[in-house]
Amino acid sequence: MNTFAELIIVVVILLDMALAVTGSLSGCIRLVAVQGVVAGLLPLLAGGGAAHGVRALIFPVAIVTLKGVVFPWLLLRARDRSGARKDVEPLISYPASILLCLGAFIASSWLGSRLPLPETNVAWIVPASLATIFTGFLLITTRTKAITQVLGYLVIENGIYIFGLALFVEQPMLVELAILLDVFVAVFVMGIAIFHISREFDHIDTAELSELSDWRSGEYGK
Amino acid sequence: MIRPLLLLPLAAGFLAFIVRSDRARRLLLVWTARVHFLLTALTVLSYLKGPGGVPFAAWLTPLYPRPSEAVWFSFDALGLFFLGITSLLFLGASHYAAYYLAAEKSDPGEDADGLFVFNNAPEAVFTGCLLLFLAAMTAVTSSRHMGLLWAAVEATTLLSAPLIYFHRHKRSLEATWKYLLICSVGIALALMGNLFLGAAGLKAGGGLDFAAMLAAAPGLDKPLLKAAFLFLFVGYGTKMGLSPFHTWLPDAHSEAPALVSALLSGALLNCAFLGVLRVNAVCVSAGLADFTGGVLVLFGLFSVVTAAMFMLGQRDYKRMLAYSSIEHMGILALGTGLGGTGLFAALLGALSHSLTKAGLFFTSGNVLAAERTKRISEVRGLWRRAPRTAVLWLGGFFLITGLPPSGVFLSKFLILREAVAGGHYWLAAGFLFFLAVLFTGMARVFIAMTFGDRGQKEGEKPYAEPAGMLLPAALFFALVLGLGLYVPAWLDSLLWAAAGR
Amino acid sequence: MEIIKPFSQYLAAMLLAPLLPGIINRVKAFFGGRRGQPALQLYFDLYKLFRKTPVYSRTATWVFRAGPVTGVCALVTALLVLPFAGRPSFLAFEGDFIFLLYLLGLARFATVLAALDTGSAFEGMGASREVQFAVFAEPAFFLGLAALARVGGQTSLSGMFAALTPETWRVAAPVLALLTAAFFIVLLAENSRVPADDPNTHLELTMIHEVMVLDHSGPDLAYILYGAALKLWLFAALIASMVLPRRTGSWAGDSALFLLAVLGVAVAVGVVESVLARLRLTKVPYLLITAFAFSALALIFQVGR
Amino acid sequence: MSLLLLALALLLCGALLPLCLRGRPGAPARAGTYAAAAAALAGLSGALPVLLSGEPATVSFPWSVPLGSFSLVLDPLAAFFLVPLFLLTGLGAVYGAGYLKAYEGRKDPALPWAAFNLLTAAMLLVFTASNAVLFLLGWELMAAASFLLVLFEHEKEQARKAGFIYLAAGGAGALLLMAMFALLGAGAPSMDFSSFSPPAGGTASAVFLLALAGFGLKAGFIPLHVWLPEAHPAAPSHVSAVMSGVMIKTGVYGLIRVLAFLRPWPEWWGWLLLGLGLVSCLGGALFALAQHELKRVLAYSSIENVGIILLALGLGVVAAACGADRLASLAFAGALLHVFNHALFKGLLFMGAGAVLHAAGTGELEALGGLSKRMPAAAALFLAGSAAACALPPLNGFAGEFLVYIGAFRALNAPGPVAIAGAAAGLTLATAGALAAAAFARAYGVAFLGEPRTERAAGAHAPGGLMAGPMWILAVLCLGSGLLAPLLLGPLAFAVGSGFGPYYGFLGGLEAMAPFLYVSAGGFALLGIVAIAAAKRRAFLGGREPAVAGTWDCGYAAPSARMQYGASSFAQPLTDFFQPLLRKIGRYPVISEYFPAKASFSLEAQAVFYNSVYMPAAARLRDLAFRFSWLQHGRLQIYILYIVVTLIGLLLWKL
Repeated sequence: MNTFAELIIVVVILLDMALAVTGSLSGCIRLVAVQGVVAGLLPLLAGGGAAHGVRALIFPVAIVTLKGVVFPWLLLRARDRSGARKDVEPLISYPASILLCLGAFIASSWLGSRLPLPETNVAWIVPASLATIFTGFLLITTRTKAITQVLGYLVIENGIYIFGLALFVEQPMLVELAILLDVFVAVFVMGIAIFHISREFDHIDTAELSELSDWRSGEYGK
Repeated sequence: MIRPLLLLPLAAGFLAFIVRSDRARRLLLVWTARVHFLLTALTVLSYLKGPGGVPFAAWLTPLYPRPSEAVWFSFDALGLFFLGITSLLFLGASHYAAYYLAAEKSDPGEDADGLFVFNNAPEAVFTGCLLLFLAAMTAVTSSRHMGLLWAAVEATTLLSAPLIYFHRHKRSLEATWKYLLICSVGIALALMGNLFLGAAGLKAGGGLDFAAMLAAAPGLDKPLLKAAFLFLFVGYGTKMGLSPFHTWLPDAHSEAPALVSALLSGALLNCAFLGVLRVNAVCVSAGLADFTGGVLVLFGLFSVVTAAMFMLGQRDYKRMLAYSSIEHMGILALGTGLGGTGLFAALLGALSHSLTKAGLFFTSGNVLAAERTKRISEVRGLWRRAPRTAVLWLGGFFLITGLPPSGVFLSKFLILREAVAGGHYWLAAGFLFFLAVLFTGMARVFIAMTFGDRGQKEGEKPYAEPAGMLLPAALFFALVLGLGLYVPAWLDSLLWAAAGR
Repeated sequence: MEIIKPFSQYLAAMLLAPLLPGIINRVKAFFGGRRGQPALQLYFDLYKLFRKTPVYSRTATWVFRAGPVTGVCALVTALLVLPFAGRPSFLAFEGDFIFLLYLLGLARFATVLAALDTGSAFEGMGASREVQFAVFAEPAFFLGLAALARVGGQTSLSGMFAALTPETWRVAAPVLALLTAAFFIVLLAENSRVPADDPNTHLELTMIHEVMVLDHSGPDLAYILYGAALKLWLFAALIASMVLPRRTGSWAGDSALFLLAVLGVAVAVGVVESVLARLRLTKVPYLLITAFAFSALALIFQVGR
Repeated sequence: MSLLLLALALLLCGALLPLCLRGRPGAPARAGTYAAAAAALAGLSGALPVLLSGEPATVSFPWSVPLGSFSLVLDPLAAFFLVPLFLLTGLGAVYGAGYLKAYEGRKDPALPWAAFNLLTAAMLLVFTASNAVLFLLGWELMAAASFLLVLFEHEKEQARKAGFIYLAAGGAGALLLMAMFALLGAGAPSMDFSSFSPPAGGTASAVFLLALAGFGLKAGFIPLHVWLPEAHPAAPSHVSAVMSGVMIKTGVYGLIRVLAFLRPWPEWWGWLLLGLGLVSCLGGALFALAQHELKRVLAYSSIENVGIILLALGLGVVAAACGADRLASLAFAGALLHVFNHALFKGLLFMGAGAVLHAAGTGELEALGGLSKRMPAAAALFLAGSAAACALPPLNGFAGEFLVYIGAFRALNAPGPVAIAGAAAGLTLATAGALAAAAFARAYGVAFLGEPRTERAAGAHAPGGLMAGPMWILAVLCLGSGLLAPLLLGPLAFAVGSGFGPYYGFLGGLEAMAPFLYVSAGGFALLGIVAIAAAKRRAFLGGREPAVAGTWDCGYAAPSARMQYGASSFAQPLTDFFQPLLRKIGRYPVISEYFPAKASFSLEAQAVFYNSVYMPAAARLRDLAFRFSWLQHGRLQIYILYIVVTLIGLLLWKL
């Protein structure tokens, strides 16, 4: 394929790493937005646009708008409303995060080698998408704020999107539209939820969201 | 066309946001449910009678699409079966809801645990989301395309989140948040699975249309298909509540209003199960039965174990019911994994579980209304305070734990027999042991709550049991009981057709 | 003539039984250097008691009155099963000794209930002890009979003793000796003799059998005393049949020998009572367990042979 | 067979009608009673001909349930179990009509009557079903209906505990049976018993063990008995009678059916049965001796009797495995005969205990006393039942045990292992008999004899005709089936033949008949002698009025009812001896003054197995579960980590 697309892949991976070490909440939001935009541009740059006609134009544009403009705006608003501290408050240190991210990339490479895709157009695209998915998980599991969890979800979404591109699976329009709508509504609903959380709890630290539990702590071993 | 089934709840849902009068909105809800159920019944009837068997049905539902016609929505036996469950359940839930909403309006209630006065979400949003939720579930059962199925399943998550947050307080918010995030992440993985599925079929063709994939199954790329199955299994398994992805389930079920819990447990989990069944069918056709069977059996059994472990010493009766749902989802996975009669048994189990569990959740709502607490230790002597609720509560316990006559019993017995016949003795032994633990754990709770005599609390009003909140559960229980005594021939053939034989 | 024989055997047992306590008392008197009461004392006592008017407690019910009757009748019935001088009894059938065993149980049950019916602490105490020792005595007795059944390969009491010959003694002397010892211990315990119990004591706290019948009087007491004599006869006859397998061949000769042996057993009981002290109450079970061990050993020897 | 179906229909009506008629006072009870009684008559007239002729009857309807068919088989074995079922339920219904009157106004009568009829119908199904699904349906309905009856007085903590233990045991048993049927029917085309093919080797043993545990949980032998002494006392007395007399026999019935199916039997099965029987027999009698509540005494006695049945079965299996078939058939016949006899006398006893509860309001032995004067007829009937339970001739308890004894003694003269089995069986029976006699002497003596210990006992009254009538009938049956035992041998032979195989059913011959005839003769002789002695006694008295005085208490001037020997003190010498097994909790007075004013002593029997085996195991499991509960700790991040880790694990493992 073309080197331009491969360049984008590299950028996506670098963005993963950056996400792993960024401490500022707004920085994270922007990085995710950038990643979404870059990934959205991939099909345009990866060529073959003419073959798909108007559809190939509409979707990337919709995606770029959504991920580059709507989501960051929503999330930044939610962050401002919540009045929380402005950093991500990781549960593990940044070096550990980046090590995990690297590990995820290595594991993804191995998995990619086990799964020979029939028509891979871009090298590294499968590992990159898997690594992005794992980075998303990293954000969800090692950061305390509700917003970072939404960010993690978006990163996972990005990874999946890239993977879908890699396959050029012929998704009918209705299906793609539905998927896009779902993602949009998901983030929207999550945004509303964050708004409620910040109102009820005065902050959006999910450590507070652990009242519902069945752990019989201290009731055993006697 | 299938459109009425889909469009009716959709339109009604949007309408519900606009309608101002509570009364009118409740009527809308009930009548939509009734018409939906009628349409479903017609569809089932016309399926059973064959083409042209039922007048006027042809324009309602294209059951037999012409080949090569790109149809997004149509029904096969499996989809129809789950549609039937969903519609029936919604019929019960809507009638329950009419009374429930009226009761909540007049007496918003107070959560005895948190001393937090409910600030219920506006009824309009609730009713609207409820109807849209039905539309999404109808879409799940009727999708022929895996991608569409995915989108519909994700839609059910998003539409049910506001329902869980009906009682606007901290704990229901927490439950909603967990539900939303865990299920979304899970479903995202399922999307990945869909992509793998597409990749597996790139050479063989067929896309993601279910029937086409089934036909092309032997030619699918095996490693990719395996990966697809794993992703889809984890994804839909999360939504279905298999352990260890079940973590959202007890929280959501315990914090949602009773009728929402009933729908979640009885209808929503089935929708996710349908997703698993679809991909499993493709894998089995592709000759991966052992592979998928192993995974399903493993997680099925682990779900039963988890449920059993949490049943011991459970403190909250709605959470207890939620864990029982996890158990049953485990049993369904187990049956599916065993294949053959096991799959038939799993479907029978899905039907019985949905009805029973919905009935139990309805009843739990009455218990909550009567006792104002969800803590098991604070509920005593229901028999005295709310005798009819108590009878339902105890009856539901007998049914759900599989005491015959009950469809649950038949399903468990068939699955056990299938396991033994397949030589999985240790599996059968473990299954039985944990079923015994579950039974004992639940027996303790139900006996403690139902029997005894706690006397009257200070300033407590007697609880008048509204018939509208009892009848749906009674009806469902009667059906499950009847199912244990008599499985009609048409249902039998529908089940076998759905099980792929 | 053959029909009369069982009748006369049965009558002899019924008539001669009250002689045994007299013999025992004479022996004890001899050891004590006294003249002692007449050997026929019990006959006199019975005659006297039958003519007396009983006194009943206000607490007691019909159970109290039925007790002695049932007790003595159970023993009279049990005698139907008992072989005499190695000859078959009226009722000789497979498993007849089980019938005998349970008739003894019936007698005990009736006595115990009659005792409890008085509502007296002392009689309750006696009843409690009685059932306690029965729990240890019955298995010992049963196991002994089982071993005996195995010795002769027979399953009826009459058959067992009929199969017992001097030859058997030569072959299975250790087994039979053990059994004799076991039966003798059971005899002592079941008939409230020293060292298990002391029929002469009148300190209520230490008694077993005597304390149960404190409240009985008149004909009831007579029935009880007669029943006790029958029970003693029953056990003595069993032991006598065992140590003295018939040898003369003539019915009269055998019967005479047998009667002598029964009297001999009574003398032995008297000797034991004279030379031994009464055991502590809590030790009595150990005595019976010893008997049980003897029986068990005998059975094991016999099965192992 | 049609009569049996009629009985089933009547019973189902009897289950539904009371619920429908709850509005009208008195109607539910009447409907329930009449239905049960009519069904009993229909059922008896359906079952008896089969038992007398030996001709089985079958009926089969299609039933639209997966693997199910509505197939009933009424062979002599089933009929043999149906006779006590209908006897006890019919009489129990009449008794119950009187017994439940006391609860009028306090309890809704509809539910107990509906449950009672449902219970009977379920047992009818269990005894006749020849399809696994149908059998399990009957089995579980039986559990559910009796569960409701156990919780009749659910206000009492004790009853709720009993209900829980009962339900848990029932649930576990049913699961084991499901596994057993699954194993039996794994290769079969349907779940009809006739379509099963006998398994061999390890599978057969697995089936046997599953059946033993599953049915054993219902039969209630030690160590699976924990529910029994809790549940039987909690139910209303006529239900206790049915539960103890018939319901636990469904376990025996199932075990026999499975055994018959699994021939030839390995020897070790017999030893296992024998061992369990031995433990239950001795343990049951011993625990009965230590109980303080009348119905608990009876419940433990049921455990003892189930032990006797098991002992006989074990002896039979050992004998059959060693080739001594005639001996085996004797033992099997003994087991079955005891099933019948136990039903009669235990029914009578529970009804008697019910009369006590009814009259005095309590079954606590230490609170009773002197009832014999206040309810003479009921006391006499209870005494008859007690004597039968102690297997005293000429009552019926002796007959069944006698057959087992004969078997044991024939076994003694057989070579090798059979002799040991025979000795063990006989010895156990003898010891348990002595223990049972002690237990019943104590129960009867303390409750009915002497002086009343409390006001409540002093105010007791005789039961009404509805309650006394069934007891009379049962007592007459006890005496009759004891004296006329030889007449039972014919049907018994049919039952043994149909249950264990025709091979074992030759009992009707003179061989077993002869001793039985002698026992009958002995019984009659005993009665005759008693009559003579009683007449003699009257003659001795010669019309003189006996003097009446206070009980002689060795000179003490102020006796009181509290000075009587009580339940604790009566049992103490024996229970002390077996303390390591019984683990009683004693409350001894601490005497601190020179003239202690008050002192009390009591011994409390523990539920040893429940407390030392089941509770620790349950506690351990619970502890494990609480550790496991960490899984649901509430932290969202970790929840999602579960998904990731599982996914990665699956990918690495499966790809």
